[in-house]
Amino acid sequence: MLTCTDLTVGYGSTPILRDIDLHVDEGEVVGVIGKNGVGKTTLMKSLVGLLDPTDGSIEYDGTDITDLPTDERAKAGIGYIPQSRDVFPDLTVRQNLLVGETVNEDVEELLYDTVYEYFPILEERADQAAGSMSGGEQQMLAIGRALVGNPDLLLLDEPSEGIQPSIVQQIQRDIPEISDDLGMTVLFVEQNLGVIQAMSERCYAIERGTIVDELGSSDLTDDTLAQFLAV
Amino acid sequence: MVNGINLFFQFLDSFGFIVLAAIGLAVIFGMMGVINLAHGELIMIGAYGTTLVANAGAPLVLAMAAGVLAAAVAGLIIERTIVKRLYHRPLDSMVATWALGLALTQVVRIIFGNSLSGIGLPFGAIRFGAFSYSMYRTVLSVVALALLVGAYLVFTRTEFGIRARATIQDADTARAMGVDTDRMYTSTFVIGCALAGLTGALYAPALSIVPGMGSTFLVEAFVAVVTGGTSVLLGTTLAAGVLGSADALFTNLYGTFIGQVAMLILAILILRFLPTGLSGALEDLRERIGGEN
Amino acid sequence: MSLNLGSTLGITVAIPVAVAVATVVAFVLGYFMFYGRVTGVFVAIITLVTTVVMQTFMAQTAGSEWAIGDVKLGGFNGMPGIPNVALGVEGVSISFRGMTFYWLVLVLLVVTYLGARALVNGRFGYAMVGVREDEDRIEMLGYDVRRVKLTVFTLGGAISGLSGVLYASWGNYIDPSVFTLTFATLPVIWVTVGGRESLLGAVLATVALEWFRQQLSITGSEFALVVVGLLLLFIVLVVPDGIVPYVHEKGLGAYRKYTGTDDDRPAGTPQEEIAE
Amino acid sequence: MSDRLVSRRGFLSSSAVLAGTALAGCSGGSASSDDTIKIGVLEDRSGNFALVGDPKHKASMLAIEEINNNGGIDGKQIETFSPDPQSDNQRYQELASRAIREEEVDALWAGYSSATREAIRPTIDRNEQLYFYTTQYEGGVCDKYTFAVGPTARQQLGIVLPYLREEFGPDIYTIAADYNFGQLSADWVKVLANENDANVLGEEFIPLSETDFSSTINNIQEADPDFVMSMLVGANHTSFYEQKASAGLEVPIGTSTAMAQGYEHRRIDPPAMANIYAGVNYMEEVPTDSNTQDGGFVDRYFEKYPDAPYLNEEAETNYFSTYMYKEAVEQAGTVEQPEVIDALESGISLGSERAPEAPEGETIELDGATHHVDHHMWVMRADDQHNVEAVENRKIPEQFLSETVGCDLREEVETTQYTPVDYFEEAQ
Repeated sequence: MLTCTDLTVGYGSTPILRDIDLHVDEGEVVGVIGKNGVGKTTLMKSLVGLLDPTDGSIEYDGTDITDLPTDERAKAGIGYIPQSRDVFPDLTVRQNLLVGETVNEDVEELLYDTVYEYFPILEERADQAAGSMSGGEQQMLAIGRALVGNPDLLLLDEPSEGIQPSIVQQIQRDIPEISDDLGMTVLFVEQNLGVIQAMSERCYAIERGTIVDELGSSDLTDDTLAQFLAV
Repeated sequence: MVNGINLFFQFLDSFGFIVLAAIGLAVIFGMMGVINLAHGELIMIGAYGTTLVANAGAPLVLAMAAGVLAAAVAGLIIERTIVKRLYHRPLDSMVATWALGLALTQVVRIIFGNSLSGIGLPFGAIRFGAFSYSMYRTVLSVVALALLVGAYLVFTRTEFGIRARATIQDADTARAMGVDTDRMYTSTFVIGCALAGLTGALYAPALSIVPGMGSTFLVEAFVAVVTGGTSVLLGTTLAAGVLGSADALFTNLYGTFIGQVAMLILAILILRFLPTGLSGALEDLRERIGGEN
Repeated sequence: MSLNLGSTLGITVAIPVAVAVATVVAFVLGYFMFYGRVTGVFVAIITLVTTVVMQTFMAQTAGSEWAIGDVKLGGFNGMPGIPNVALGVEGVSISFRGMTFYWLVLVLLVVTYLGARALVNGRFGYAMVGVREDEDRIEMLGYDVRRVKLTVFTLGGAISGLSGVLYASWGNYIDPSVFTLTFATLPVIWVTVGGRESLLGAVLATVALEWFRQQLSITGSEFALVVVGLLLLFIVLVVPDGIVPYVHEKGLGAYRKYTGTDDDRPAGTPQEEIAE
Repeated sequence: MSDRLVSRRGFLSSSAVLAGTALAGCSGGSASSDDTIKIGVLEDRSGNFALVGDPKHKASMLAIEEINNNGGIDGKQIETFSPDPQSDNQRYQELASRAIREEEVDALWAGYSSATREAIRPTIDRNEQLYFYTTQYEGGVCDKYTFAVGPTARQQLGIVLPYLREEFGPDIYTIAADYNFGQLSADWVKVLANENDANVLGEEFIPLSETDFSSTINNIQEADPDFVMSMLVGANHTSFYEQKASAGLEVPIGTSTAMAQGYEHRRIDPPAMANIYAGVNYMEEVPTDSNTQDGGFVDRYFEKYPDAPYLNEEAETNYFSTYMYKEAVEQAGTVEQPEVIDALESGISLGSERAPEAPEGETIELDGATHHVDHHMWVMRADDQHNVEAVENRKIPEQFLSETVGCDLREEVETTQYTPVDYFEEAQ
């Protein structure tokens, strides 16, 4: 589904990511773990095309998308949930979801029903300005916005960051379920141990801009993970 | 002495003029953060298009459509070749559009000479007792209001408008949602230019058609955009209402000069005491009232 | 300003007074804007609007009721008979005209340039660069962004006031066209062309552009304004940082290549960015 | 940056000499070689005033070409220095300075607006440069080096106001551009109303930037005058005529500004200019032989400039003043400016045996004392098809400086502009 080969990204001459090799199969839920500042968000941004790699390639669904513009990647079926949610604050909830409709242009049916089923609050608050909702609600909206277009691949950037625990619980329960239901592939970056354990089938550990280890589902113990995370 | 009917018609005139002067500029500035100093020249292009086509014998409405089209095409070319490269450099975009306006005015002068023969004002007059008013200019204020409502609906009710606003608020995220933000910018800029063209088209029968005619609109346009504040369309409406009232009232009482001065002084006061402009102040007020309930 | 004070001593006194008036006006306007938390392009628009308001007002002052002392403001026709710049007291004085005026302006330019350069290279220069690069961060470092901006703006007003004195006495005349949009935009153009972050660039670009514009107008060609417009567009699009930094960089690059030395200074130190 | 910058007329202010500044100056002799005469023509061909400035430039060029083709002035061909000041006063200041110091022109024609004239007059006076200002203007400039040869407000209003007073009645409403020209013209309306037993019911000054005249139209309707005097100026104010027509205001309008300069009757759709009476010394339609006959002024102008839109009032002034200069140089026998000024002050008239007729009338005279021209004035009326006909004409001398002020530049060197406020009670 998604393959990165020798991916190198940087500002100026200092690379932030070096030689990233990574692979996600269709239907998998894969995590990328690491401490603050190791390059997790940079990885996500280069996968959606907001940052241009200086070297290496990204292959998605059998085609090379390294040079594809961001919006074309979305239309090809990559849904993205940015790190700090980044909902459009002055648009209403409903309008935010509408913007997400352009994700995955191959899909005929939009997933409003599914979104409202998992996150009923989005239907209740349809006409509220997104900027006036709480962090957790905004996270649900960001997820809903990426979901309505029924993407084939969902990229999640630290879904648990700055959100009340009950909603984190809900998200870590819902995402794998949605992935199962829809056959959706998920790649997420995270440093919350609980979320990683709850969601990943396997994960990559990243340190100072490069992948240092790959952990199977049996390796996701507190002790193993702790060496890669700031716990 | 204040005559109520006179005052009303003068207010309509003022309101229409301010709205039409500002709306194209407001859309481009408010949605894209670009200060388009070639705004006046786009108005001029709209007026020239209209006048040339009308002088060739076409009906006025068709001529106006041609004027709008001319400005829109000019806008498209300007966006693709110049403004596109300057989205992250607002000051440079000011310099570039100023330079463009300078060149455009002179190019039009070289091609079409120092003036075009005008087209008469249609519709005739409305009479109340000893007083009469140009029907056409009264119609313009209605058109201005309709434009505001139309633009409001486009930017809040249509998919295009919502995507355009999403692009303005967070271009990266919008792009990641599959929005072709380049096209949104282009479309928004072209719409702004088309609106400027429409202003030129509508005022073509009422003004002298000369290459520098666009500058007539600049003061009102900028003052309205600045005092209107963050929320573009609401801001333009409020600014035109408030400034138009001041202009009409003081013009009526003390003459045109005092009318203009009153309008400008009011604008300065608004800027000082309402840093977010009229629309920002209204939103704050609404929030405060909402908060108490 | 200097018209009311006819004597040489009067003119000598009028110059600092005129500069002070400009400084105070800049201070008040700056205070309104920066302490009203006006930011970004709104500052640009407000200054533009201010100048246009001044133009509208001054152009209407044709009536005899508009006068300061015995001097009529003169409306659109402006104020003729502005005396030459003169220094000294009655009997012992210098009046500047023709070449002497030229030398006076040149000396003032050099002094202003050196002063500005000293300023940007000093501690305050770092604060200014900080404000330009990242307001939030410099604020967290304990600088008062509003005060830095207001100081710079007021200083700019003072320098503008001086140039206004020189301009008016150069032509012995001043009229409201100095408040037009064109007049207000020109300095922005000069600075953009020269390089916004370069003091020397601003000076060189001003001289070069004005010379070029004047030459074009002497040709009497109808294409003069088109050429000026297209030239500016070209510069903004192709040399975004301005010509002087561009040439400097290219020149430096060529020099380094030639001598084989590497640039090991960190890029973007304040002195280099502002004061080249 | 050496001697070249300082002209032979380089006039050093006394204090500069006091300062001991060594300026090489007063070299004497003209830069143009002895067998040519150099004339500076600074007229706007771009910018705001191009509409009125361009015909001025063209007419100067026509006169110069004619003179050169007929053997020049005393056998000398005329060279020109004719940049485009782009309607920009700063540009005018630079170019006037350059014309005087570097080009060393023997005579200078420059500028449309009063503001431009005032901007360059300090430079003119300092360098004692012979200068022709050819626009119709508010009047009152008494300046040793300036020949303000266009008609003054008093001359223009002086023909049209009495005519309208007779035709329509005594009640006048004045609308004027809110700057010096408009204010002073409005003062002249009051003076002339007083002289002609008429009353000014009201007056209104309108900013040059204004394009909305609805309140003005209402004010006129409220005052209900017998006729309106309009001294509106510029492209923005042109919309008044369209708007008053559209609002159905049908009162007769007298003007010193519309039609003759910016040819509104050709540019605006009829019948907006119907019943407008212009007091002018010239417009293309003036029915004199030298103007309209075959091979007359109009023919010659459009033969040289077939695409020109109109031949306006100022163009004629540029044209005949070039001939006046020719007369003066030939009379003086030199291009040295003090001598030429003396010759001009001796009273040059066109239409005498040696000179051609002036297109505005058979003979016109330059008044040596005031440097103004006793013009042949016309009242021109537009009908509802915008055809223009002459309804009145007579010779009107410059009166203000000669009779009221008593300016005599042959006796006393001055560089003053006088205003009616100081001389007429009713203007205050």
